[in-house]
Amino acid sequence: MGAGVTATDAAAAPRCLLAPDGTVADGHVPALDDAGLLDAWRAMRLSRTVDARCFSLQRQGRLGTYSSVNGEEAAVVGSAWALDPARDWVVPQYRELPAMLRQGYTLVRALQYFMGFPAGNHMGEGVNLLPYQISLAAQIPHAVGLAWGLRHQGSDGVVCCYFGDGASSEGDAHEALNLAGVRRAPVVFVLKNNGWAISTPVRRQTAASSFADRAAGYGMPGELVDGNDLLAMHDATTRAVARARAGDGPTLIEARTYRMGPHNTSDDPTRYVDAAELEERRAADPLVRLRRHLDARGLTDDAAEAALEAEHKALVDAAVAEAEATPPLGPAAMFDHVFARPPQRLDDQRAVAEAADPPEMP
Amino acid sequence: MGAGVTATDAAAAPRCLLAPDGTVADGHVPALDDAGLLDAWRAMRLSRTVDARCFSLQRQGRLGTYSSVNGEEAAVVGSAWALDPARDWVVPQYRELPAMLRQGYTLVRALQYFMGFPAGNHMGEGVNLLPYQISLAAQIPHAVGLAWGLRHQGSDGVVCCYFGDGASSEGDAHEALNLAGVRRAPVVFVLKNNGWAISTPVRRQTAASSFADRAAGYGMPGELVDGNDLLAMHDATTRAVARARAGDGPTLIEARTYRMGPHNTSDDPTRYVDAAELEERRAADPLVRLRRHLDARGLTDDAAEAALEAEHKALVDAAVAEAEATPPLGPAAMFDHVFARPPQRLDDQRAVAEAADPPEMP
Amino acid sequence: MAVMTMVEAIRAGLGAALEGDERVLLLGQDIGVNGGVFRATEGLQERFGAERVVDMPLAEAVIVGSAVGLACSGLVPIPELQFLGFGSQAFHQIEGQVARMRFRSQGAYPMPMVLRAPFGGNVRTPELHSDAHEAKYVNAPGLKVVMPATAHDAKGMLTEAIRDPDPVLFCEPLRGYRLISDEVPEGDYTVPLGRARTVREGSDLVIVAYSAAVVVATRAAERAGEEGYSVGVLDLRSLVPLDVDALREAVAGCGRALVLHEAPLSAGFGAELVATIQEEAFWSLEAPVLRVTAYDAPYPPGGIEERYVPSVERVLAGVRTALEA
Amino acid sequence: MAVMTMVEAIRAGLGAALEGDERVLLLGQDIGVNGGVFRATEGLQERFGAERVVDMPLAEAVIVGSAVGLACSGLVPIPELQFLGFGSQAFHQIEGQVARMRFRSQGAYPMPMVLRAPFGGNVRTPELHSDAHEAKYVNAPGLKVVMPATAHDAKGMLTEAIRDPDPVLFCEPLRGYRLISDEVPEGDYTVPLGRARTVREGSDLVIVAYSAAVVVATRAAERAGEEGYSVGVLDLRSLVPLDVDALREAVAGCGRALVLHEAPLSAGFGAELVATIQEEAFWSLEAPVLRVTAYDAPYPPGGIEERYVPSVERVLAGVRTALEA
Ligand SMILES: Cc1ncc(C[n+]2csc(CCOP(=O)(O)OP(=O)(O)O)c2C)c(N)n1
Ligand SMILES: Cc1ncc(C[n+]2csc(CCOP(=O)(O)OP(=O)(O)O)c2C)c(N)n1
Ligand SMILES: [Mg+2]
Ligand SMILES: [Mg+2]
Repeated sequence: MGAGVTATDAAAAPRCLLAPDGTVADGHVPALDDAGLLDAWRAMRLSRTVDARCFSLQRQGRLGTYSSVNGEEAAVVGSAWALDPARDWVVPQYRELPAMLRQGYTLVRALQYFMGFPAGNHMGEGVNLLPYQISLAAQIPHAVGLAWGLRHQGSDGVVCCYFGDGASSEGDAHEALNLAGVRRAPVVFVLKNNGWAISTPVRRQTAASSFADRAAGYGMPGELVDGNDLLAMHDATTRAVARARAGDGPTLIEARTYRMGPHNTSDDPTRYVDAAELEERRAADPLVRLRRHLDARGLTDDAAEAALEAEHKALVDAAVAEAEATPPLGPAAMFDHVFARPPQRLDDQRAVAEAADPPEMP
Repeated sequence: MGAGVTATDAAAAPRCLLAPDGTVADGHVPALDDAGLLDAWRAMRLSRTVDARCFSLQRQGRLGTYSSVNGEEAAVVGSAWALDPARDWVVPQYRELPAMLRQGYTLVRALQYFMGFPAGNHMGEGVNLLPYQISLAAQIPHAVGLAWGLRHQGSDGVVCCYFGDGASSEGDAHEALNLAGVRRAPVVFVLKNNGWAISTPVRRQTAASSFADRAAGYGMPGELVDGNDLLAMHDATTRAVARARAGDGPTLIEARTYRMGPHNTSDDPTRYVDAAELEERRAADPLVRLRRHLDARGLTDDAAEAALEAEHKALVDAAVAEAEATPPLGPAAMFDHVFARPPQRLDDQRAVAEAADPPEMP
Repeated sequence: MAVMTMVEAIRAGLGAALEGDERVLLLGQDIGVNGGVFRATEGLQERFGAERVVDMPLAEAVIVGSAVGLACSGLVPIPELQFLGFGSQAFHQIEGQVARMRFRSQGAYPMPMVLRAPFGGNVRTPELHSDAHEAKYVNAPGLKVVMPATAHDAKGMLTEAIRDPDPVLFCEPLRGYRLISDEVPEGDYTVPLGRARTVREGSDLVIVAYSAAVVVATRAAERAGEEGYSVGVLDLRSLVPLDVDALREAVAGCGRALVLHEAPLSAGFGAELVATIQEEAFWSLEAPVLRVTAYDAPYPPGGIEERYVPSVERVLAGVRTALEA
Repeated sequence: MAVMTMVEAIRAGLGAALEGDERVLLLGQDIGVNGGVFRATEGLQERFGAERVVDMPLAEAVIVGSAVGLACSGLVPIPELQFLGFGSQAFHQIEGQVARMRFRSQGAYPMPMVLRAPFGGNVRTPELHSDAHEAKYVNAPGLKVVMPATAHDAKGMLTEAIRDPDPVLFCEPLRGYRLISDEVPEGDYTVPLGRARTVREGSDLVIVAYSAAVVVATRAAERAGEEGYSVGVLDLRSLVPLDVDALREAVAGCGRALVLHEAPLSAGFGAELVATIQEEAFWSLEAPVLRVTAYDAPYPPGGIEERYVPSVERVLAGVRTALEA
């Protein structure tokens, strides 16, 4: 198994099932049926629409800092669609919105989050999902503990933990992967190698030829997968989930993909991204690849995609309107939920703050 | 090279050149000549004597907490003897006294350190050695920065950094190994796997079959070596030092050895170490193995070892006498060297402390 | 009631919690087979098994960070930091994650965890084992900080902390583990967080302290008594919540105060106490509130630590200064 | 003299240091090609090369920890923490290693390093980017903590900090990077550490502040002036060393003081200021020293941060309270 993954395997090309021309590798029977494929396609397409809208909202001063999924849709959707939201959990970094939505998080909450409303960080009642993690890699220990805790309580739930190539350099990533191995925690680690940590290219992030090589050092299987290939991501994650559910422990998947846009709304990648490289990578757009496959199978066409895009624009318009209708925040927003049993001193501070500035009425 | 080290290699036995019966592997010509072998033997033998004395001193209340090298002499001496103390550096954890002494640290300072005198933590003028590190793994980033800095200034010095199987689980170990790979820093990482982190056995420390498997994930060679084999340790370290000096970057060596005694003077291993396992491991005592080899080569015998031991006892007696003659500490010891330019506030505190309690005169 | 040492009381509290609530789980370095390097968890793994008293790899950030995940799964984790000084390795998880998860998730993920950590000087430990870092955690909103001074409070506040739905940093005085012993009820009881304890009344001055420093404060107060001064001692018991009323009343009663702790002076918790006292009892203060603390230097090697950790003599000298002011 | 923004002044200081001392080396996340996420190091890698302005992997502990090794090798490293909030990931290296190495090695390994770190609120950053952690570092003996409030001081104190043989945590106000601008000498000059700056004199009350809060303090003092109060402002410039004399004199002059910072109240550096003031100027105090700070809650999401960071209005209200006391 992956414990046998070596520098040699890693040097080899990432595992690919859906070729750039949209054809499926010989003999591979995709686990996703037509309906599943279209569902995934819609999620990827919606993500693109949300990215575009959030960028323009930020430019208009209607939204805070936003990081788009742009280019990583297959890596996120391919992995998330291998989960059962009813029992499996997602522990995100901050660039995996489609996976969060599939778990049951709503677009309105997402917009509230990026608009700076605390409510946006509540994932929703009964939604198996942890909040966005801004402190890079800090979520990876959480994912391991969560998986351990689920198993401890007799659940067969699996945790899918996302983190970036940059986050992989943090001590937390190492401590968590090592603990997952020791405890055989049911976690699927999806390391999204999108080539960049803000302006830092992967070659300055590590000298390893593949992050999948890290797995052997933790006694777990590691697999290098083409992150722009929906089918390969879904297949690798499905196998990893099955293994975790069966009690055979964690897996590390390196999803090799590419950040097709700026790091976030305040970043200017022209300072550090080679234009030619960007063009070349844009040609490998995961949506284009999937679209070719769907076309070949007669599942969609230009007209259908245009209709879908229109439908998504309307959906996002409605969500934006609802999010922007969130009542303005009063001082209470600073104090609610800090403690279940607040110290007297904090209640006193709250009283002063509210007296000085009575909370607006909805 | 080691970048090809895989779980499969690791599952294989550690590299061994000096068999338990004292015979050298066919075709291997040890880099250490007779003089070098005897020098290493003396250092290993002295370490045993120091361990025994420090334990009894601690029991008599004349020394603080002490961690002995007992059982790890070949791992420490084999690696340290591959260094050139004039240009190479040692960055220790706290269980590598023979390596520190070879760099130029003195037994008197070591005893002062364990007796709680600040002077014991000054490694000596011009000695290429960092102090003991109590914060586990914190020294590994230091070693990488030191190696990077030496190279930056045109030196061809190499840094040998020691850490334990327990320390390897800390985030600092990961961040440092990864940076060393990225910067091709001239470091030889000697991970002493002595089977235990206090009461925690290696199987609870990691699920990896060998720590050498970690190397591939950092793009560096990794090698699993019999840590009770002086020749194999010296050979592996010599190759790693040559590579680092030539600018080819770091190496990770797992020295598989065994902690033959308690973790330290306040530990009671009978609570957690299986007596049979301990007996079996004691049989693999690195001193016994080397002694067999030296006997076969006619370089030593019982009489000579007895004489050596007597010589060492006298040497340690003298050092203990000198260390115990260290003048008692006055308040100045709390303030000296905290800052080069102390804040007024600290000088005021010092004045108060000294007035309340004039420093004793030497 | 039986007389117990502090470490016995803590062990009893942990055992009772494991017994009474199956959601409770202990994790840390050497806490299982070895029973903890100070024996605080001795015998608990035999009683409750290796799945509820879990030996962890040597990595503080993931000991704390995995406890966050365990709490998200519905359990009540009690991670142990082998020494508070090594909480620094997990500082980002403690101040950035444990303390904020409840607020971040708007109540969806409470953190009913108790982080146990021994600390404190004059026990000849190696470097970094004795550091008193409490102020750094008080300045990390979302966390409660408990520092008992007696075996009775240790068990009672530990039990309360485990039942408290908020995360608690529970600091245990190394020196007190065996030196401090007093009467501890056998059965279940709790001591509320945020209620200071009057150790002794005094009409001239009150010494405000917590954890092992309370012992030093009490000895100094007795010695001052022999010199004819009436000196009281207030044991804060917890720094968050802070018993502001008790502080106000204690100072109002005598007009003079001295605050004492093992941590360095600058930005130590003593500063917060002085600030709070002068905010709450300014008009009853007859002299500046004095601070007796460690110096603004790193915790020194064993050969000099007795001079670094505030001694009865230094406190006594402070008392004299405060009373002569 | 040219008027520069604070970020320009810092960039100028870094450039001059790299120019003037070949031992100086910069390391951090995105500081090279990208010129730093706030452009503080813009153009420096082109000028001095990728071996002196070094882009690092995303790992704060080894950014700081390797700087310790670089210093041991004889260099003068200037690591950048992209945000002070992420200093928590390196907290064990900063408080346990950087701050103690000189003392630990008895002078053999000085740490002439400057740790640069932006911080501060009201710039709508994501969570954990705005936190004011200064008090936690002041309580870590061995470290100097510098927090300039003007472009002039930023360049002058940065230059001084780089030449100072002791390790310095140099905190830069995010909000001030572009909003704060003033006259900065082109050439070489230094501003000593530990000398506070009187921003304005006042006979009724003095506001003690540092970093971006000095701007808020000054506006509040002006507004108070319009209400007929004479309010002074003291800019501390550095917390370690602390200018105790300036504090004493400022308070002695007017008998009333208000301390201001962006960090939470409890165990924030304001507590140290109040404690120091009442120790040094107790008899000249006519009213309790007031603290205006953030609340004892985590730094909140952007939608409410303006209410969390002390505003001119809150300071003004505090001034009135202090003056009516
Ligand atoms: C601990 C920490 N350090 C630094 C930052 C600042 N920062 C935000 S995103 C980022 C790059 C992250 O790269 P990666 O993990 O590859 O994720 P990506 O943005 O590429 O999806 C950095 C350095 C942070 N948020 N947390
Ligand atoms: C960061 C940190 N955590 C915990 C400790 C307490 N401690 C001291 S030694 C030790 C075990 C170290 O094991 P290993 O690294 O294998 O070294 P060994 O003692 O076996 O040589 C522990 C947990 C410490 N010193 N530092
Ligand atoms: Mg990335
Ligand atoms: Mg070990």
